[in-house]
Amino acid sequence: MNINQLPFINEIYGFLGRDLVAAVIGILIILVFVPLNSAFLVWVERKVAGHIQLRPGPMEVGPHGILQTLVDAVKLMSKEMITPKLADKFLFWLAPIIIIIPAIVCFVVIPFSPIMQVREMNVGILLIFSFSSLTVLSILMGGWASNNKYALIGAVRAVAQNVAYEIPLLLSTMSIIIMTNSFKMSEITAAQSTVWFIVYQPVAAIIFFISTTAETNRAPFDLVEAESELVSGFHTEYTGMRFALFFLAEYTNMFIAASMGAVLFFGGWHGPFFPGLIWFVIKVYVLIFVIIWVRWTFPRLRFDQLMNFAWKFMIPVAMLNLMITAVLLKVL
Amino acid sequence: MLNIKTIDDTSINERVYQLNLGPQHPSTHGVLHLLLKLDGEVVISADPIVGYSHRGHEKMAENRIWEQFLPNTSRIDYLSGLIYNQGYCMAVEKMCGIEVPERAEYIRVITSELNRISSHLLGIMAFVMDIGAFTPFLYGWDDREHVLDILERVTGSRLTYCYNRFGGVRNDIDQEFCDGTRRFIDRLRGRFKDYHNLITENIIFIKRTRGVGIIPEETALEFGVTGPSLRGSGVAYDVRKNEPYSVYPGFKFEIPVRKEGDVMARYQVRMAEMEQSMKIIEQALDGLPQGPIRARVPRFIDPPAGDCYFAFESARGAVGYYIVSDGTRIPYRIKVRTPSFSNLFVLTRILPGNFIADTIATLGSIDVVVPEIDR
Amino acid sequence: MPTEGQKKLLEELKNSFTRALPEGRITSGDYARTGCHLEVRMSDAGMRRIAREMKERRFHLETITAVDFPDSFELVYLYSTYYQDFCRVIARILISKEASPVSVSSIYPGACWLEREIYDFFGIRFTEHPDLRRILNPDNADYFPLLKTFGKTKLTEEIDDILC
Amino acid sequence: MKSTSGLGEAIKEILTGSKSLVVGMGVTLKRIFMPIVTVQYPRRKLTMTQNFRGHIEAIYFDDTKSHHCVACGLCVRTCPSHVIKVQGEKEKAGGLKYGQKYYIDFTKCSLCGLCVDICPEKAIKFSHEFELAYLSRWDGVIDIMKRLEERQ
Repeated sequence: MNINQLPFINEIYGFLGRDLVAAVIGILIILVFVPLNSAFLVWVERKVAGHIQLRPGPMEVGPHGILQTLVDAVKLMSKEMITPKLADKFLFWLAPIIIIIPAIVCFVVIPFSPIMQVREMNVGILLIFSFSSLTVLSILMGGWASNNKYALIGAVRAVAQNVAYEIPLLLSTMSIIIMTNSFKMSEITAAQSTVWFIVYQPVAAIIFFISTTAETNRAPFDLVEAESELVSGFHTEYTGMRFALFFLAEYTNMFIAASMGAVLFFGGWHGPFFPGLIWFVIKVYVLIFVIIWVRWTFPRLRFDQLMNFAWKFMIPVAMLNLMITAVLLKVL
Repeated sequence: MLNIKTIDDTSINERVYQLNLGPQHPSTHGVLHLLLKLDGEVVISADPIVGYSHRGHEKMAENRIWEQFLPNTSRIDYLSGLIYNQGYCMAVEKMCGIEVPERAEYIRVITSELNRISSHLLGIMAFVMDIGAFTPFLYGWDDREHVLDILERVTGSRLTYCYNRFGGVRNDIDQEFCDGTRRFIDRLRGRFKDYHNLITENIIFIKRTRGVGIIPEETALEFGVTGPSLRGSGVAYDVRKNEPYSVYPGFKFEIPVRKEGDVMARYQVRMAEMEQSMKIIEQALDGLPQGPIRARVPRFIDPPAGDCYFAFESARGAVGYYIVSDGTRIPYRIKVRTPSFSNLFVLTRILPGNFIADTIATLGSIDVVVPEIDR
Repeated sequence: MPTEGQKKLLEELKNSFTRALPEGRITSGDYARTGCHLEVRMSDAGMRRIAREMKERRFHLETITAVDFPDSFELVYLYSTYYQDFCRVIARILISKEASPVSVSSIYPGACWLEREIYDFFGIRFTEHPDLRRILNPDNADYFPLLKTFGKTKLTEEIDDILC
Repeated sequence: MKSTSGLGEAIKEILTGSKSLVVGMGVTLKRIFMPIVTVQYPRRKLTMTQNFRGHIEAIYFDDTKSHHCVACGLCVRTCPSHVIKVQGEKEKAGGLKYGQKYYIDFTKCSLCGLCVDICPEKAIKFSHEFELAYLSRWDGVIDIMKRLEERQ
C-alpha cells in the first residue's frame, strides 16, 4: 500500500510539504523501533550469555522469557527516581536525556534498505560520529552530578579514554571514505554491490570493531561501569526510568555500532536473493552476536592499558592503513 | 611495575581522595571494608577494617563442651569446613592420645582434599571474575557442584560439614563414592585444558596479572603470610610437607612454587595445587584399607590439663588450633590461628603505588575469606 | 623422631637462648603432645630480645595469643620456620593483669594486628604500638569479651548447672 | 634494548595475544552448544542422597506403634544451640519413661547431628527434607512426636 493512496494525502502534502511529512513519519517509526529493538537486544544478550554459561537464561515470563524485558521495563518505570541529596539536580536530571537523544538521532541516516532511509544526508557518517561522541559528555555529567565517589571515578575514566579510541575509529572509517569519496551512507552501500569492503580493508575492519566496542563501553573495555571495581560506574546513583534510559542508550549505541559496521564493511543491504532489509538485519544481528560473545569471554583491561593499546597500536596501524589505501588508489 | 613512589599523606593533603571500598562491595569476598587513600587512581595507603562478621567463636568455645565446638569449626572458614573439622579433631585427639583407625585417617584425607579442590575452584574463579571475566566463574561453579554432590553423598551437607568426630568419622564411604570421585577427577582434568585456554593464556589476563601486587619473600616472612600466597613468592612451605600429620607422609605429591610472587604466580600455584590434591586423592583411594571408621571413645571426653598447638594446611594457608585445657569438660581457651588474618594485613605493605584495578586483582589473588579473619 | 637438622637447630637455639636470656627457663617440649620443639618461659620482659633472635634465624611469627588465668595473663608467642628442617618455638610470658608489655611490631610488622586483637579481647595495652585500637569489636565497645569475668549470661549459668 | 627487538617482540606478542583471544572465544562458542546444567527448581526437584541431613524426625517402630524415645535428656544436654526440649511420663512408678512431647526449634538448629549420634535408643534420625523455610519464627518450633503421628 503506497503512502500516496491515503485519503487526505494531497492536502497534507500541500500544507506541510513532501519532505516534512516523510521526516515526521520516519521519526515516528524510529521512536517505535528503538525501544522495541533495545528490549529485544537485552533479551538476546541475556539468553546468549546464559547459554554460554551453561544456564538457560530468563525462562519465567512468557515462553523462553520473551516478555522478560517488557516486565523489567514496567518494573523500572514503577520504581521511584531517587536524586541523591547533595547531587547537582539539573545535571543529574539532564544526563539521561543527553545520552538518549544522539542515540535516536543517529538512526536518521542509517540505510535499512534501498528505499527505507529516513533522510539521505551527504554528511551521514560525520553525523553519526559527532552525535555518538556526545555520550561521553552525558557520562561525565551523570558521574559528576550524582555526588558518588565511584561514579566520579567512572566518569573521569570515560573522559580519559574517550580520545584514545575515537581517533582510530575515525582513521579506520576514513580509509573507507577515501575509496568511495563520499559521506553518504547509501553511496557507500551502493559502491559495495559487487565486492564488500571487508575484502579490501580487513585491517580497518578489525580496528573499527575494537574501537566501537570501546566506544559503547562494552566487554574488554567496560572500565566506565566496571561492576567488580566501581560498583556500576557512572550510573550507580540512577534508579527508575533514568536508569532505564541509560540502559536503553547502551543497547541502542550497540545497534548503531553494529549497523555502521554492516554498512561500512559488509555491504549494507546487498545480498543475493533476500530483499535488502532482511540482509541488513541479518548482518547487524550477526555483528551484535559477536559483540555479546566477546563480552562474555574476555576479562577487563586496565584503563592505562587501553590507552597504551590505542595510542601505540591502533592509531599507528590505522594511519598506515590509510596511507597505503591512498597510495594504492592513486596508483590504480 | 609502577615506579610511583608512595606519597606520604601530609604533602598533598587536599588532593587525597578517600574511597571506602566499603563493607558492601562486589569484589571484597565477604564483609570487608578497605579504606583507600587515593591520589587520582593510584593508591597511597590502604587500611583494611575488619570485624563486621565477628561471631565470637573463641568465646563460644569457652562456654561449650569439647564436642559442641565441632559445628563451630566448619563455620570459621566455610569454604574449607572439612579441613577445619579434621584439624580440630586431630588437635583434641593429640591431647587425649586417642588412636584413630587407619581407614578413618584415609577418609579424612580424601574428604579434606576434595574440600580443598572445591575451595580453590571458588577462590580462583571469584578472582578471575574480579578481573572482569564472568563466564569462567560459572564453569568453576559447575565443577564445584560435582564436588559438593560427592561430599553430600557421604557427609550429608554441602558447606558446613560436621562430619568428623573424635576418634574417626561419622559415616562410612561406599563404592559409589569412590567411583564418583574417580569420575569427577577425570572430568576435572579434562576441564583444565579449557581453563588454560580461556584464562591462563589469555593476553588480557596476562597483562592484568603479570607483575602486579608483588609480595617479596622478605615481606611474606615479616607478615607471616602462608599458603598459596607464600608459595607464589618462592617459599615452599606447606604444613602437609614440612610438618606432616595424619597419613600425608604416605603419599607422593610435590608443592607447587613460583618465584615471581605476583598475582599470576599465585593463580598458577593454586591451579597446580588442585592437580596435586587430585593426585593425593587417587593414591588415597587406591590404598584405602578396610576396618572400623571410629575408635572406642567415651561419650564426653575431658583431655588432661595442659596446652597444645596443632597446625594443618587449609586452602588458604597454615591454620593452627592453640588449645588450653584445664582437665574439665569445657575448654579453657581455644585460639584459632587463621591464615587470612595475616595474608590480608600484607596488603597494607604491597598496595601503595597500584591502581584501583590492581588493588581488586591483588585482593582477589590473596583469596581472603572474611569470616575467617573476624572469627 | 626429630631429624638431625632439627636437632642441630635446636641445640644451636638452646645455647643461644641461654646466652641471650639468662633469667628465662628454656626446656625442650615434646613435639608429639604439645606441638612445640622448644619452650621458653620468661618473666614480664624479653619479648623484644626473643623476637630479634628469631628474626635473625628467619623464623616467622605464627601467632600471639593471651590466656586469662585467675591471677595473671600469659602471653604466648609462637615462632616457626618456613624452611626444611621444621622447628617451632613457643615463648610464654607471664604478666600481671595491669602490666602493659612492649610491642614487637617494630621487628615483625605482622604482629601489629595480632597485638591489636589481644588488646581488643583482653585489654592488654601494648606500648610502642603503631596504632593500638580495636580490630574486631565495635570501636566504642567498653568491654573486653575474652576475659573470664565477661559475659556470665543466663545461657552460661544454664550450661554450668547442666554439664558440670 | 635494541629498537628492532622491541618491535619484533611487540609484534610477536600481538600475534600470540590475538591467537589466545581467538582460542578463548572458541572455548565459549563450544559451550553454547553444550547441554544446560542448571535445574529449574520450582518445576523440578532433586532427590536428596541417602545420608542427607534434613531436619530431625522420630523413627517409627512397630513394637510400640510409635517412637522409642525414653526422654533421657542426653540430646538436650549435648545440643550446642540448646534447641531441644523433651518431656516424658512414666506409666508405672518404677518403669521406663516414655516421651510425650519433643520440641525442636528448627530456626536455631544447626543440623550438626550430635543429638542423633548420642541418642542411646537411636530414636531420632535425619529426614531428607531440604525446604527449611517457615513463614514465622514460631512455625519452626515443631513437636516431632506429633509429626510422627501425622505421618502415619
